[in-house]
Amino acid sequence: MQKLFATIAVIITGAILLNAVEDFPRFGDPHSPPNSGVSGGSVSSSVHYLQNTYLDTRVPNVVTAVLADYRGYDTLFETAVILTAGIAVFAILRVVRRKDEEESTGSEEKACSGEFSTSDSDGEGRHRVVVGTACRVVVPLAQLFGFYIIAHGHPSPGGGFQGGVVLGTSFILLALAGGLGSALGRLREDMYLRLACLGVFIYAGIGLLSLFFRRNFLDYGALSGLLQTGGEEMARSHGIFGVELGVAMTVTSVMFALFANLSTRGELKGGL
Amino acid sequence: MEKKPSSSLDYALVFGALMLLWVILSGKLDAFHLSLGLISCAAVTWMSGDLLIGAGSSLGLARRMVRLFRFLNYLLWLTWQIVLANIAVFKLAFAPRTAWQPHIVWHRTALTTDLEKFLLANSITLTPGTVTVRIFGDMLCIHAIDDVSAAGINGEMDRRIAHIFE
Amino acid sequence: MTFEHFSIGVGVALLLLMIPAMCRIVMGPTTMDRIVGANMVGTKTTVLLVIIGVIFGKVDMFIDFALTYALLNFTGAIAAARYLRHKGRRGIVLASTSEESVCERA
Amino acid sequence: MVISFLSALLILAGLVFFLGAGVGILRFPDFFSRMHAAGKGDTLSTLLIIAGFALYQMRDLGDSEASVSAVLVALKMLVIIAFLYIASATSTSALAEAGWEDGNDPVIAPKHENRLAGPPESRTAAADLNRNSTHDSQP
Repeated sequence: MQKLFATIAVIITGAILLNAVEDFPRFGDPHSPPNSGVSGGSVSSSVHYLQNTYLDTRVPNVVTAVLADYRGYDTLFETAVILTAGIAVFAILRVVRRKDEEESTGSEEKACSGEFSTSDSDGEGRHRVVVGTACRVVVPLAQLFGFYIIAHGHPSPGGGFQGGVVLGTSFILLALAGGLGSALGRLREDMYLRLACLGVFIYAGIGLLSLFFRRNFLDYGALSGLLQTGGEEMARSHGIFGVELGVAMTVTSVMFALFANLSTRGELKGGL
Repeated sequence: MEKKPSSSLDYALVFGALMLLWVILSGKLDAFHLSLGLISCAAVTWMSGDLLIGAGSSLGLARRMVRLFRFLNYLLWLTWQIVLANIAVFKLAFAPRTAWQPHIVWHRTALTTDLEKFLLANSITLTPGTVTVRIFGDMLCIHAIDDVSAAGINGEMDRRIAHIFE
Repeated sequence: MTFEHFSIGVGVALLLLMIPAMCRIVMGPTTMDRIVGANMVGTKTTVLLVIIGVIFGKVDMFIDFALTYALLNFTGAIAAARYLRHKGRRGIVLASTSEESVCERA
Repeated sequence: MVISFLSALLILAGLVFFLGAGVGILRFPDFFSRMHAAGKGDTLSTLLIIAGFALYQMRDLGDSEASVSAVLVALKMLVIIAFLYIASATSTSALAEAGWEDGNDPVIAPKHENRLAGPPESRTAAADLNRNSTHDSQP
């Protein structure tokens, strides 16, 4: 019966969505809003961005420039939303015990030593030899890949959000394979909470820096006086890179915080 | 598994391997991206280099090269086995139902370290008609899909893997 | 026929060949069967992303997508395996009795 | 031209193996047998198809202009292949183990039922397996 209702709901939703497809502009229509200029300019907005992004910011990837520079406010608050989600999960789920209770429940220090163990945390004698050994190889490679994505946000489709997700995934994989303790030993709870806040702080701080040079908030061009490298456009490029770093920090920490809190019901012990 | 201190050679090798991977991934050889790569590789080595090193071994460079060469040799053999496995599964998929003789086989291995057992378990999973279901200590519980493939679990793979690490 | 046309054909063939795995996702009968089917579709999506890159002439870009997707697919499979082994009806009972005795004696 | 032909051959071989995996995953009787189709067919067909495209990237290696980036792209594809080599086998193993502990019963061919006992050490686990699987063994 439940399945029947679910099927009906899915069909109705799909029909509504398909109905909305008719209202879209035709593919490649020159009169559609993105192609004809929303603000009444003579050049359409997308053509404007495609032509001017590299001149303005020295960033070959238009999406990165639009995300972090033209729409900098939007991305700043998206990052803040992610931080808020992390804080909300922490506040609702995390179980904090007093010191004396902690001692009676047992081996907190051993659990967070960062030691990678292939035997199961609940001590039932089961071994995760295969998954554990595979993840010993995969996790460092995944972390390097995450750093690569963050660092190559300019020339290729990457950036803070994507790289942060891959980095966070690598820590989740570590927790799945070697026990939550082995991941918490590398990214301790106080560390990831600080990193999450530091990420937003870096983003907002770079924006504030440009205020000191009598420019608008998040106008990275103002940083050219500080960076001393090749004019205002390069300063924008480096500003975008700094912002991406901040986003990556927040996303990584919040991803891992969500997993750690949700999988252990806030105890940060045992887990999957 | 007893824990030996990892030598600085271990970390240097890990760093070198990561840097090689970075160059392959990045494909950009200018100073800016290479310095970013150096920073990233250092960060990964610091964060999780101990995972790649494992229990820490005090082997010299020459021994490691021999191991690497034997490992690649083993991979070639394994790839050929995988091709055979797929042909076997392909035939079985279209075979009549009576050809399927699924059953469970227990295999005792002499291999001791995690890495060796990992290699053995994954090789068994990838070769004809057998999947490693569980590992208890040195016993492997293997699901085999027919008699021919079950007969293939006869210790030859163990010998080849032991040869890599001897 | 150019190689691009051939790539499009391969992509379509892959999509068609995914249908059995999709059927397995829908038919079940157990949760694990569905997960195996989903894992199979995920692996093939990795290939599909590479093919899209070849068709668009931007392989270097789409390889990054493919690698990311493969990583997420792997993590998903491991997470599902971890989750279900704790939920499973056989996991806890066996672990405390017979499996331990196997480990001790073996 | 030869390289294009070779890579097309590799890709087609991959598609054929994938077809086998698809048929297997539909036809095989129980979860563990389906793992055979999913695990192996998936791995090799993916490897073959990606290797075919990697080979195709090397087609005009003669031009010094494009060759460095072409080799790098091909190497990146090799990275994907290496990753899938590890990941596919591992996830197959992990899913098989989880499937066992989730309570999937393997279908045992009738003539093998007495072999379930296995080595004497494993008698308890095998006996448990036997008890669970006799009622739905293959007709």
